[in-house]
Amino acid sequence: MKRSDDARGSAPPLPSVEPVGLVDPTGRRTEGAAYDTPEPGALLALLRGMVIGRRFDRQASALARQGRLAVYPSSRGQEACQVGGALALADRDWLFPTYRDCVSLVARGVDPVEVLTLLRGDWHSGYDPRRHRCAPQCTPLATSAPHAVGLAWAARRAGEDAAALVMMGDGATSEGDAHEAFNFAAVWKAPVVFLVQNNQWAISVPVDKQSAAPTLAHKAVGYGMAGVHIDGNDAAAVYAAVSQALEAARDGGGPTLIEARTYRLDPHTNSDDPGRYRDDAERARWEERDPLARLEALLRAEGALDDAAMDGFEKEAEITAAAVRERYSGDDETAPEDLFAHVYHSIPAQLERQRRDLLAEIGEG
Amino acid sequence: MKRSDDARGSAPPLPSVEPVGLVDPTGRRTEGAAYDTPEPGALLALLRGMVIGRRFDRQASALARQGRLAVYPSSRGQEACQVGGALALADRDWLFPTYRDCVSLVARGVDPVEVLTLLRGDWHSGYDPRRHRCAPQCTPLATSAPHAVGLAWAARRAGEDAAALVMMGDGATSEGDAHEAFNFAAVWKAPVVFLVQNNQWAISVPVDKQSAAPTLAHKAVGYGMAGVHIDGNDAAAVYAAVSQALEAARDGGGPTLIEARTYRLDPHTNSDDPGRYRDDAERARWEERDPLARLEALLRAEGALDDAAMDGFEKEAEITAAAVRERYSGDDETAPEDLFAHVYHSIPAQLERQRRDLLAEIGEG
Amino acid sequence: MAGTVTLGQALNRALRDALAADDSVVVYGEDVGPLGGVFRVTDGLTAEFGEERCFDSPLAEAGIVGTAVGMAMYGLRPVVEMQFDAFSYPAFEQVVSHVAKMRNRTRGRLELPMVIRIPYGGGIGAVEHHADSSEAYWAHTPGLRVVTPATPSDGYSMLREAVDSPDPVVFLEPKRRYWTKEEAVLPVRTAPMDRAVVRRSGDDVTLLAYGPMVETALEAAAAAAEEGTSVEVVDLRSLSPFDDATAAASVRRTGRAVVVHEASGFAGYGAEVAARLTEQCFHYLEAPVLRVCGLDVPYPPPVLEEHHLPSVDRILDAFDRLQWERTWTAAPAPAEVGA
Amino acid sequence: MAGTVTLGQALNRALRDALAADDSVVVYGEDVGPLGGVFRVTDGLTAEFGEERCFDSPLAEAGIVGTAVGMAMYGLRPVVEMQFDAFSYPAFEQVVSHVAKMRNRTRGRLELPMVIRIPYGGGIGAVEHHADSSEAYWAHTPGLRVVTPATPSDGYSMLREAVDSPDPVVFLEPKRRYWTKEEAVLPVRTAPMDRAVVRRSGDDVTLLAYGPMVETALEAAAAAAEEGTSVEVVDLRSLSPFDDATAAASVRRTGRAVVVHEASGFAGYGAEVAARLTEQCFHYLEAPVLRVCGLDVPYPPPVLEEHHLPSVDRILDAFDRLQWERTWTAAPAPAEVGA
Ligand SMILES: Cc1ncc(C[n+]2csc(CCOP(=O)(O)OP(=O)(O)O)c2C)c(N)n1
Ligand SMILES: Cc1ncc(C[n+]2csc(CCOP(=O)(O)OP(=O)(O)O)c2C)c(N)n1
Ligand SMILES: [Mg+2]
Ligand SMILES: [Mg+2]
Repeated sequence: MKRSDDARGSAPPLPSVEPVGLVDPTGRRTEGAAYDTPEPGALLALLRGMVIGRRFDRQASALARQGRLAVYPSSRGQEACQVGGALALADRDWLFPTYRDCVSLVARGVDPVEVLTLLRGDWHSGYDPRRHRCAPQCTPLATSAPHAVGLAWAARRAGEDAAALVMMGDGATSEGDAHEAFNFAAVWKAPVVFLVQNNQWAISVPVDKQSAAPTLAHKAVGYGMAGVHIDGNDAAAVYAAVSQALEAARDGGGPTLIEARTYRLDPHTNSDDPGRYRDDAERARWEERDPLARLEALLRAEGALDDAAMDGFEKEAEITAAAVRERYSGDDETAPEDLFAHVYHSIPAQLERQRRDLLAEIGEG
Repeated sequence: MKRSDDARGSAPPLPSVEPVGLVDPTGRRTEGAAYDTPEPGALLALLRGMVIGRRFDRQASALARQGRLAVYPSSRGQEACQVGGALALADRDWLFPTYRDCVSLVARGVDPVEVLTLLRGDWHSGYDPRRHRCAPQCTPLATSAPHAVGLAWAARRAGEDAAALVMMGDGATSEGDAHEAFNFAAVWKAPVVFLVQNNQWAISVPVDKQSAAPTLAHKAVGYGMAGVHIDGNDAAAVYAAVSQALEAARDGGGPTLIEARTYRLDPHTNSDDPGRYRDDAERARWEERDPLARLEALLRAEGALDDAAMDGFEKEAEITAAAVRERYSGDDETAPEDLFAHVYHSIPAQLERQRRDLLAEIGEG
Repeated sequence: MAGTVTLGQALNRALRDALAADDSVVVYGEDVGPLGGVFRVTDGLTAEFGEERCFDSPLAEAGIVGTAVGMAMYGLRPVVEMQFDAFSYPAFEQVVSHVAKMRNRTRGRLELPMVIRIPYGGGIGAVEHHADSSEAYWAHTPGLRVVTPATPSDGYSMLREAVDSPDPVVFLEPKRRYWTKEEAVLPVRTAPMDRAVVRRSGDDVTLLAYGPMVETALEAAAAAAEEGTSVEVVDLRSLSPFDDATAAASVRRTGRAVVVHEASGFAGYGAEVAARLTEQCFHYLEAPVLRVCGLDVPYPPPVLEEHHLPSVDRILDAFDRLQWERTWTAAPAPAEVGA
Repeated sequence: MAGTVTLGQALNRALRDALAADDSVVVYGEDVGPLGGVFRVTDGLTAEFGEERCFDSPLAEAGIVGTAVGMAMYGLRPVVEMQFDAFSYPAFEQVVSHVAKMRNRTRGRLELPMVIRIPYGGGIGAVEHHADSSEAYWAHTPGLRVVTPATPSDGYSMLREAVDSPDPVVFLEPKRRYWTKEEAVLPVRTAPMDRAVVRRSGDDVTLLAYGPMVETALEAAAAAAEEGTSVEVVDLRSLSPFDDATAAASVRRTGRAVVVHEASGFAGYGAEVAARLTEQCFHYLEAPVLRVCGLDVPYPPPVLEEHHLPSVDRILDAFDRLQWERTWTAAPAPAEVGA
């Protein structure tokens, strides 16, 4: 019995069924909050990131409507998670975003045009993952979660003080890969934080068809890791919770599963039709819990934000949007021979023949 | 927010970190037990099943040593789970066993020779799954768990008052399929009981390398299903816990995850070498927690078992073993053309050609 | 239902009629309920038949296929959808180790009358993982029937037949053809789903295609006709088992063959077609069976997919490489080697 | 290490030397630690290099491959083991959607220098799921290198090369040959792992084999020699990419070819071999390229596996069907069509 139950950890406290927040929907600090409210500087950075993020998202949605993106999955309404998660990261940390997390990448500092390469259909990913320590956006649900665990494990092994933040949706938690990643992370005490943006819907499927558990954060219990349930429309709470979890992870405390309760205000993507599966009234109620308005209200009430600062953010946002628009009128730079260049480290003979044939066919051979 | 957290269940109580039992290792009833102790008749049936099961297991191990089975994974030490689980089932219920659960099948009433068809290498499964309501033994870990969920769902839909019992090992709980099955079962409130025989080892890997959770039963919390942790060497406890869970499942209460703490006394299979990875002292300690001796002691102490009855069980066990030995001297009945007969409902032309070629080759065409 | 019907509508109608005809049919998967599927193939089914017959499950493909195995063991006829080709991969183990093998494993005592619907292939400008052609993986796996319709009528008829089949069927839906129209009267029964059919008769070359490429093949045949080459187009329909009789008869007559598919050529399904037709028709062949396939690269991003996908031009080029100058007079028909 | 060495020992030595040579190499999977793997290929590695370099992970194949992707993204060289062929299927999505595509997805910015070791094939009397040959699934997937050694020396050399490769390698180990012995001096470097090699020279037929079937092919060649047929045995070694030059040169010379593998023939790897050699050598071929493969059935139970597996006799039968009576004098070499 040397390796019996005793050897394993005792249960961490159960997550709260009600989401924990720092700022209430009207913009007031909540009482007895579980985390310290971030410094005003950090709060301003969050607001700035959300203002820019929302403008970027609106621009991308417009491009999609114009047919200039292959597809765009908006994160409008989820800015607190997108920005709160990204800004909590240190430069040395890694971000593992999904298709929905463009705003997160923008907040992380990735060139917005490079962020959109995937969705424009120019290439599968546009930015340099090493430069920004951002994995390519992941489409097969939950499959990048084990990548993050492996990478974080490797970073710790190398003596790096780095952690990884994995984004995933509520629906993705149902996949086997989520389970395996949670378990590997907990057993290996890998420095990983899983941020589940529970936006209530997996395309047309509501979260109560995904899980019968009180919250998705309760899953943490079964892996022996910490689980917390936070208000995902409260950027201060997301930032604080993710920061604390990252710190714990870097200190060897193992992974944390954070469920952030939020809402996808827009359709799943521009080609979705939410009228088929959800009430507009539901969406309208969530519009009232807007993460930007909430943080703006707090900062104004506490004198940390004035019109000039807010104007400044909005101007930056317009510049970002304009840059995206402009640089999108240029030609795309993908060349047919790129098809062959990256499949292997060096092009095998068989591919080289196909490359020559293609170039000949299009008159470039 | 119509489908918010509120719509989902509240957390059931956490499983006990110490396994719950009815009979202690010395054969005395435990105080304040969580279940009623089964009737003496049921306890005798459990003991009888375990005596026969152990003898069958010993016989099969001997056949494997003699090279008359391709392989045999012994369940010696796990008889309380094997028999307690099987006997808790009503005839109308279904059993989903793994490769390790031969004794369970024997206890369920499947012809012991047909049970061994798989391990003898005659065919992939030897018994009629419909007749016994036993799925074929499953080798790819955790993969039969979703089958059980689907079948149980279908039975309920048909208005049948039937449930399914899925056996799996501690190691198997790490697989994605276990997660998906747990989740589907909980969301669908399917009448399924998952019995995890935590025998402390997945081949050479101890359970503390599988999970960092306090118990495997804690996983239940994350699915919103009931989870219980029982002493898996206490047949009365296994029988009671599985019975109660099956009943709850049939009554629409949804699935239960039962972790039964037990120990694999023998090697993983006859070709395993446990000396490479575990202490003999550990095994010796578990030998002292023998499930048969414990129940025998209780029944004798309470006057429900005498030498004659015990002799009767042992005689039955010898008869079972002898029957296996004898019927094993006969030829196996698998014919080469069986290769083609069952792949499809009717043999496609291409396979028919291969069948004819093979029969010609072996001189039967 | 008569008049113009799209493939998507025909499939939808087939599911509706199957649900109406047999209470043991259930349809489920991701977003197949109120949304009606991302391609609307299950549109209206929940409304018409209720949540017990057509519903959304948790988002997990192995779980979806795995629970369907259990339902089929019990006697239901589940029809499950994998939302896109690449999202069937999480279910690979369930399909290969159970769906394909359960019948054989139990000596026929447990049949699995289930259908796994997979929209597959590219050409719709979709991003990564939404345009894979996975047929070679399934076709190589004994125990599965793998079929793919190319027309609305076939979509209807083959899906009904797949649902009724006692064997599990991987039903591959050419997603770029969901909007393909045909004048049709539904319900309809076309050729049995395990048969290939000749879509266009011709004498000079046999062009073998399936699913999304049948339309392209017919266009290529029309273009070739203008240049004086008479092309016979065979729509394989059933990828496993393969209908040797129809395909080989055509090739024996024409003496030349090209097979076309979207999937990467290397170790792709076309290799089987080429290899077995060569085995069966060797002395009739004036040239090797050529393959026009996707490149041996991961499916490209939208801006490059035109370069990956077989086009009419590439098929015509293949015709040109069929060594016309070398036509010999047909030798006396020799004994052909068995398959 | 000189003298008699088995394939299993050679692989073990390769891992040991790789771990010693490069600190970024890590070995993990199920039971690869203290147990040394169920086939003992990782025997002693934990003892020698510690738990940080060779260790047991939780039991979940997608998790194993998925975490290895992350490690490789970081710059490590993980070598993971799938315990048996059929137990690699849970990792299918990770392999196909990530391992094979990460490099291409990121325009080469993230290479994945990782090795997935898979003991494969039958012939050891194992029960269901322990004898699959999954090479066709991997070979059809662009972005992977798929190799399989047939001898202890190749086992050593190719595994070292696989670990050093900047590309992900699916390393298929012919489990029935783990105990195959050879006189060898390790370390050794044999031909590059992407090359086929001629194992026996001959003039009449080219017999193409790989992995477990190379030994069988050599036996068949020896038996054929006694009957006066001179067989050239080509060990393909690299299933993807395919070494056209070596294989086609042999077939052009002999004019006849047979390909052999354990996996089911239908849409199997041999179809690619047959199809591409026919494309490249059509006018040199006196007979179609024949395939001797496993039956198109799920892998049989132990008592029947002998009927499934290609045998010397079946290979000799295939030689007999190569239409010897029809030998024509070689036509003047025509231009061959491209691959
Ligand atoms: C393995 C896999 N299965 C199916 C899909 C198709 N799909 C794309 S997004 C989506 C819903 C995901 O929901 P959720 O995880 O909640 O994330 P959200 O889109 O709400 O951000 C589905 C089913 C996929 N991308 N990957
Ligand atoms: C998907 C899969 N991966 C790997 C294996 C190989 N394998 C067979 S048994 C076993 C250990 C299983 O341990 P556990 O679930 O605890 O069951 P036990 O054998 O202890 O009863 C492994 C790894 C398998 N059968 N299936
Ligand atoms: Mg969501
Ligand atoms: Mg175990």
